[in-house]
Amino acid sequence: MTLEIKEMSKAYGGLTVVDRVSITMEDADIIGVIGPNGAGKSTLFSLVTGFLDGNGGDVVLDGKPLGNASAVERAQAGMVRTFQVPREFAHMTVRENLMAAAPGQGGENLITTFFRPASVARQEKEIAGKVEETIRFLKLGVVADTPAGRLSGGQKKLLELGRALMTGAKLIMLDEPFAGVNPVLIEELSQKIRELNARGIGFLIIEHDLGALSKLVSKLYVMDRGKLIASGEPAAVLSDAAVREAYIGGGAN
Amino acid sequence: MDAYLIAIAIVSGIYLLLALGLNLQFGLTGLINFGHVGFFCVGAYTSAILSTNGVPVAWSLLAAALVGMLAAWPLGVISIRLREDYFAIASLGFSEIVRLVATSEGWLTNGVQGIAGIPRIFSGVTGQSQAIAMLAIVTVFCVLAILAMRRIVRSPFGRMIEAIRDNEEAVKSLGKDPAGFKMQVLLLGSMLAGLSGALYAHYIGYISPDQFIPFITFQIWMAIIMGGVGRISGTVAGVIILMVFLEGSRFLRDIAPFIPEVAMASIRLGAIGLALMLFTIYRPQGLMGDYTKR
Amino acid sequence: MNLTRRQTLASLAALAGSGLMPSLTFAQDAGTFRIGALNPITGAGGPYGTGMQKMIAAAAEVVNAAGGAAGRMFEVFAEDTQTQPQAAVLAAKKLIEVNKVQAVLGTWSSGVSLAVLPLASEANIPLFHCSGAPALSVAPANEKKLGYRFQATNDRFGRAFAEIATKEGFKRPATMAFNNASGIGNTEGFEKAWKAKGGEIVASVVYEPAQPSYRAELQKILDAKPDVIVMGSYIADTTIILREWYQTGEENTFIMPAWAGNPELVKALGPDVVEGIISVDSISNEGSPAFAAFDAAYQSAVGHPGLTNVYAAMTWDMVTVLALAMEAAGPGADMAAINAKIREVANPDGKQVSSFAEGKEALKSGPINYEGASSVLDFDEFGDVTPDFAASFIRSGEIKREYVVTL
Amino acid sequence: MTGFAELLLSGVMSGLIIGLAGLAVTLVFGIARFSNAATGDTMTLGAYGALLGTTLTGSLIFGGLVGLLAGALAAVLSYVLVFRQLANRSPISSLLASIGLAFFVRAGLGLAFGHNQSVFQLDIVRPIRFLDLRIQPNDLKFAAIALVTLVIVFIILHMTPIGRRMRAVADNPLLARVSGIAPRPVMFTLWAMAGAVSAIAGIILGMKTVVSPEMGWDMLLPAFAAAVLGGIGHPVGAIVGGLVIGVAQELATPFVGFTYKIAVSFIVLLLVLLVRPRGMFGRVEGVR
Repeated sequence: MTLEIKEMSKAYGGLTVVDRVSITMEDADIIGVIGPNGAGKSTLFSLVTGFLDGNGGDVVLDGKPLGNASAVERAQAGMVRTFQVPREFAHMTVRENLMAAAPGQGGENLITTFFRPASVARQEKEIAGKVEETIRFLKLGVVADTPAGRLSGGQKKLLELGRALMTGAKLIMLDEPFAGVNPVLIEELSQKIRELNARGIGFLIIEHDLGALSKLVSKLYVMDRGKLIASGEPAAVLSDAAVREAYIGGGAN
Repeated sequence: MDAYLIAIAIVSGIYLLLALGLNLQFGLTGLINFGHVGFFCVGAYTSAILSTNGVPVAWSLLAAALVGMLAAWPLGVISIRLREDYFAIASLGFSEIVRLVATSEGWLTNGVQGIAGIPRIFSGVTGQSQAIAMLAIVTVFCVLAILAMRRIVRSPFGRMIEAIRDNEEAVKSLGKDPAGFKMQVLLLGSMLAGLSGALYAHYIGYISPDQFIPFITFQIWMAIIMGGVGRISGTVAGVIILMVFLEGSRFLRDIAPFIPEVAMASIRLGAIGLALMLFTIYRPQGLMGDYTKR
Repeated sequence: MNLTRRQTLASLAALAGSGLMPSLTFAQDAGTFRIGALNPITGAGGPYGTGMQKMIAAAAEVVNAAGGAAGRMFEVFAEDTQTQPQAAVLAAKKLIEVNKVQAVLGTWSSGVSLAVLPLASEANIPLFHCSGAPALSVAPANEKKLGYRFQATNDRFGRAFAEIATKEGFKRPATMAFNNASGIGNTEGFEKAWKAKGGEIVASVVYEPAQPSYRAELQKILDAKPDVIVMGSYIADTTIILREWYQTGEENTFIMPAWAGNPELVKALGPDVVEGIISVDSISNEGSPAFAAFDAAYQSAVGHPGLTNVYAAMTWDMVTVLALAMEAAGPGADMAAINAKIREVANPDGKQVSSFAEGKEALKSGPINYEGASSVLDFDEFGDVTPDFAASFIRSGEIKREYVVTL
Repeated sequence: MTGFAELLLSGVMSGLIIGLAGLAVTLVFGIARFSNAATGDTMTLGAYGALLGTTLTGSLIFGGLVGLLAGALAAVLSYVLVFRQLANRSPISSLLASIGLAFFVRAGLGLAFGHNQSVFQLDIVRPIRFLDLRIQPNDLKFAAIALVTLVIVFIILHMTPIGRRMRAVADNPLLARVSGIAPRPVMFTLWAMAGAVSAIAGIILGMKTVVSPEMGWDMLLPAFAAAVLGGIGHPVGAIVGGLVIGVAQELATPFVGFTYKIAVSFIVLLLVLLVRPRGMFGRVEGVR
């Protein structure tokens, strides 16, 4: 799935938070977006995924401009995001979280719930099977029946990734997947992303942790104060003077 | 004493139907409906108008449930996508409009005079057995509604609405539109409210617009919040607490005659207010506990 | 700090228990007669309910002090209808089933009375009420003829308004009604009677309560240049409307029911604004000993003149009439016997009496006719009273009755 | 034509009261991020405070100040005792608690003052005639008070350090979400301001109408509508919103009749939410 972000912009009153940012992404690629706090990365994510209305710009997915498509429609088109602060369904178990993410469930309306219980049960069984696979893949078996609200930060990030996988997304956008995650798990998470990428799923990743990210991505974009200030191969970008200035001057962690 | 207890049980059942609908909407889905009494009103009037015009009560009950549900449709279309507290205000306004219509459209509702002489259910029997028959009918509806709720909670639909309650944005990010689910929940809850209203009309025998004030809605809110949101057992417990509380205060007067009745009424209102505050602050999960799955 | 479920349950159970305990300790005593005072303490009837309830208690004390009704002492159980039918139904069931009351007195608002009357009838006990709706007179509501109305019907009030408007020579009346059964009942009764006389209504408005201003409503009325505005209103809205009316500088007159045009209104607005208002009331026998007794009791219990609460005068009468009927029926009479005596002790052709003690004494020598504090109290076949009406004019801040209208 | 102008005038007066109530709603919403259903009963409290103050001192102005302080104090207390505890929870918790608070306050006032109406003893005078228009001297005073209130709120928000901090909290949703940690003086000032504004609305309403325990609750829906119409969190917007609703209610009466008049505020509210959810002046995000 190819993604083209064209001249995305967002302003609050006089303050431009995202200023004509353009990013292109090939099918099944892994791209990183970095930048100091307040650079507008998360806002850009929200714009691309339709969680915020922008002031100009467009997103083209597989050659089709998305225009005013809603967040739901964008997700249905195969582009699924995670959140910087994980948004697990806190009162539901990990298994239920994953079940809920499966697309096209016939049982998700009241008519079938009451009048076609047999077909619903059949589909539930199918979905449960896929959920087991996902749990195994993400090694979440120990906590499968724990309410998601009680998971650790890293486990929640894994769960969000799992939910995105359950939707059958072709392009997954991860918002700071490594933040607050211990180094061992970061390595494991990176490994999973590579494996998934090998199966044809593209990733667009926002990150602070340059070390882990630069090993993962094929291309890095750097944002500062709403603007793209650099892009290219990770190594080249990281040695760029403007980037170093933005990071050190911007007081990154 | 018996008849009084039966009366309380009937009213409790009527409240329970309301509370189950609200629990589905708020407890399970996170939809803040402050206009529940509006659909209760629609149901009461539908059944009262039909049955006083010769339609058999069985049909008028059915019609009340359907019309109650249909009345929720325009509210849903207009405001289901609004942020939660905006929907709350919109629904509150909606119930007030319903009351105004009942007040003003005299050709349909007999206006401020109200509708008197609404036939009882099972008009063939009288006295105590009439009350028992009424209680039986109300109980049957409550049991059916509880069974329906249990099925919903255990279904993929139930999973989805609980996901919406826990995090609506995350649901959207998975490509599922919360609005559709909320709409269904609104309609089903309103259907129960409509049915409840019809039972109320046939039980009390007389309805007028000023019986359908927002305070009724907030009593039900108090019930589900005290009992425990999102749990069916909590809803039942909450309604029992509400009734003990509303009716118990009458008896309090008998043991504490130094409290003037006029103060009692204010105390009742104040206690509902206090309970709402204290429970939201100190026991947000309600009496029956957290709805987290164990 | 979150309470555990056990803590919460325990404290609630304690509360609930303390509330329910006493219900198990009731016994019937042949020496007492239990009456239920079912009044609108809160809700729309709030301004009157407390006074009504206090007068039931006060009148019961008077009866008890005179040795009780046919030897039985009154015991009063008070409840609040909250001016809501549903709350009233439960309150009535509690009074009837738990407190075992043998009469329910003092419901107010037609909605409440319509809901309670069937319950009282089912239990074969009488309901004395102060509601105006015509439906309360007849079947199905009053099938067993146990409902007695101490208040003139809304319709009768309207007819009295029309008589007064004719007598005062008004040509261009307009009406304003509070949007409820009583408010509209008054103005509709007026319109019907006025049109029957060949008159014309220049404008009419029905308004919703609780608004910051009624100027638009007034505007519509005043644009028609009425010489009198007939009100079906209550005290709060009347206060606001009159203030705004005065501030428009118009000069027309008002005819309104006495529960709006009362001393409290004069106090709220001052004598200038209310000058010339015609306040219409079913006759409270202000000169009569019954009213004086009520007034004294009301003054001492509530601290306002008895005139400010016509319904309290009615509840006073309710207790007295009930006691007299019991006295007339003799010791140990059942409810049917007592019910049969109600008209006998209240209607004409008998020695006029104005208190329980007086009536009790007179009953020994022949029939009596209780002349109440609220009206002369003569019940027709439906249990309705048709009192005479007084037209009182407010002049220099004083409400003075000028003449009496007989329908 | 005169009739129209008079309707307009009466709409403006109602609108100012609705607008002030809306201002209190909008202030709380802008910073504490929830719809405060206790606003109406804070109004009632203010009116009773003023009534008590007037009776005790014999001066309307002093009485008004007492009412204002009562409203401010009650609001600050409600923050300390209730809403601060709920600052980190969802706005729904605060909304529910505010309904509880509203009932509690109303019950308390009913206990303290009874259910009979009370009135402010204002001089009732015949109107000033201006271009055939009848203008009430008292109305002019009320309008002046309302405008002065708005100006003071504006000055506090825009010209004082604490006001700037308040606006900073209001402007940044992220910061507002954690407003539990917002500096205490900011929240105290906010609640005192909201309480005082409610009280002023209540006092004016009480002076124009009558004072009873139920009076404030009935103003809640129009107040919410005004706040939403003006753009939630926008003080000037709330007043303008109130004016629009007040005027719309009066001018609509020839078409919808008087009984549906009070539905107008709700219809306006729905239309705004449908067509322009951010209100007349408000920011874009956050409604849907």
